[in-house]
Amino acid sequence: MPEIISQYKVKQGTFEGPLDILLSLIEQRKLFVNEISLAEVTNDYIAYVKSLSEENRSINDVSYFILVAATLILIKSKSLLPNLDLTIDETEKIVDLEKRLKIYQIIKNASIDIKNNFGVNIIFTPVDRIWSEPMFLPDPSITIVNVTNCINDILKQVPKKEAKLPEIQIKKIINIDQIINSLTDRIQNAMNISFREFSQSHGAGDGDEMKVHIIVSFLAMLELVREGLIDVIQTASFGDIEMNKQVLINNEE
Amino acid sequence: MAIELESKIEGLLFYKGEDVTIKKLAEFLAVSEASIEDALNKLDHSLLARGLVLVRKDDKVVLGITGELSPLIEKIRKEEINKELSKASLETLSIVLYKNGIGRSEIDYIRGVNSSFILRNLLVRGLIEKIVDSKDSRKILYRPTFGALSYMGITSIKELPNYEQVSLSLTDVINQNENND
Amino acid sequence: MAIELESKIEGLLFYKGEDVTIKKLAEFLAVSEASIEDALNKLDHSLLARGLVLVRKDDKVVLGITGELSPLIEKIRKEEINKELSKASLETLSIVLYKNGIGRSEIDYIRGVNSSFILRNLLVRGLIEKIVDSKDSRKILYRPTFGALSYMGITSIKELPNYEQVSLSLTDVINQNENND
Repeated sequence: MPEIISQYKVKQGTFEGPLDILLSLIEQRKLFVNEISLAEVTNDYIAYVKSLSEENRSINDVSYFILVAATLILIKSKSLLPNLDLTIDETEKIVDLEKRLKIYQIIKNASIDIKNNFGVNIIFTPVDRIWSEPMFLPDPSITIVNVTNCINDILKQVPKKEAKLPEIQIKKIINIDQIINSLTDRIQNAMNISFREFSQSHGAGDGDEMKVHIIVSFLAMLELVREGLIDVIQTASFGDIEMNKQVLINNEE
Repeated sequence: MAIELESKIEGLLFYKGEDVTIKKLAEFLAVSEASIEDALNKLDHSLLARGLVLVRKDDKVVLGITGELSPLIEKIRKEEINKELSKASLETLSIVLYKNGIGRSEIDYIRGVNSSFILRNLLVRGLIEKIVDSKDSRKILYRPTFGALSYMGITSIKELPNYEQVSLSLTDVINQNENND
Repeated sequence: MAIELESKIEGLLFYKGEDVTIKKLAEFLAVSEASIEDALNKLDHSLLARGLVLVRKDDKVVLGITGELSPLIEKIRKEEINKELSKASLETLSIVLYKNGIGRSEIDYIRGVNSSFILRNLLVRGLIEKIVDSKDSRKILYRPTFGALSYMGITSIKELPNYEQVSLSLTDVINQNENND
């Protein structure tokens, strides 16, 4: 079944986080928060995340969006491939995302009332009021040494500008487009390639990097599925996903 | 005729002009905390339809000017009042208001993003404050300040819009998952 | 239900904490002076047996604490005087010393918490004083008093260790905040 181009365009404006955009996609469709609605909005969500990484948005921010995307892809894969076995860990992640979204929805709705009441009828306290003339009341702790120590501690604790270097490193790892291109190349060269093999072939180093890598590969793969370039077949015996060049390319768009 | 306890409290809070703990009131007035609680209820009642209100939060009270006079006070105030709340601040403040005592990791979990920058912002604006978790002294919790209640024009957390309902549904959702485990 | 004029006066006088002329009250509340006089009588009456009293002198009024509470207030005042300076107060004083002429929001930003009450405490103790910003008359700035400096054994803030350098770093921090907005 070819994917229909979504009629639910992500509204302009920034979203506070992955749950914000996710909830907005579900609410646009007037759906309840559950696995079915989550599967339904997955493609739009991924399109949004893709547009995020194209923007000059902080990579730190984007990584939060990608983490949620990973769970969404699990949900989507489950709905596309009914015999897909999920690990306990994966199932928990799905339940957890649903729960978080429900909490977020409650807060989001409550926050509308907060916004409408905030600063409307302020109960003032007389903070600025001072009785009688000030009386000079020093304290033995006021010494040059103490004051100097104090100010040095304060300067140490003051928030620093975000360091730029680590961001660039992460950026290299999670450029979705790069991975899509590489995936397309790989498919053209080989008829069959296992997803696990693919995600490993990028030779990511430590565990965290690896995790992000798998997520991004998965994302990229799903994107290709949507564009009708490849088929995703679940082979039960290996518990892995095989990717084949789609025999019939029915849609050039 | 001896002056009533509630009038003494009124005078004391009037003098202080800032929040005072129930414990401190009991100490100053040499009565039990229970008597203070009792007198506070009377004071609260006697302030109805007056220019002043009693704001209560946790174990503290403060005397404030009724929200109906807000436009008047704003007019005579020298400093400007920042009523702006960004989307992120609003979201985070709402969580802290309805959960009244929540750690940063839980806030991050609910929002799905890192909240440290926003939390600092709310601290600076005096809308939330840090406290040490009574159950775990290593853990820092955030809760709303008197300032937050003031901005909302309410005299207690329970007066938050749909407080009961929102708290209940939050608890429901949170427990729901635990049953699934 | 509209709030009564006497309650408005009560709230206003509570906020001000200083004597206000009848004329000024009439102006603030956009009513005639006769109405104010009338409302003051009502307020006076409603304050009977309460903790507060209305004190009238010539054409001025002020809200005060009933004389019966004088011993209590004296006790609180003594305690306040003997109270040692908190860590937060010393921290705030250090900032005002090193950044002479700094606004409240800047102090709040540097400290990462709201400083309203701390500043009030330092003002009451005569350690800092308010000045009006020469660039913006709506803005209030804080600077250390001579008393504070001489207590530390210096005659000018420039005698503080690394004054120039620290002052510059503080300015940097403040500018960084403004750029973020």
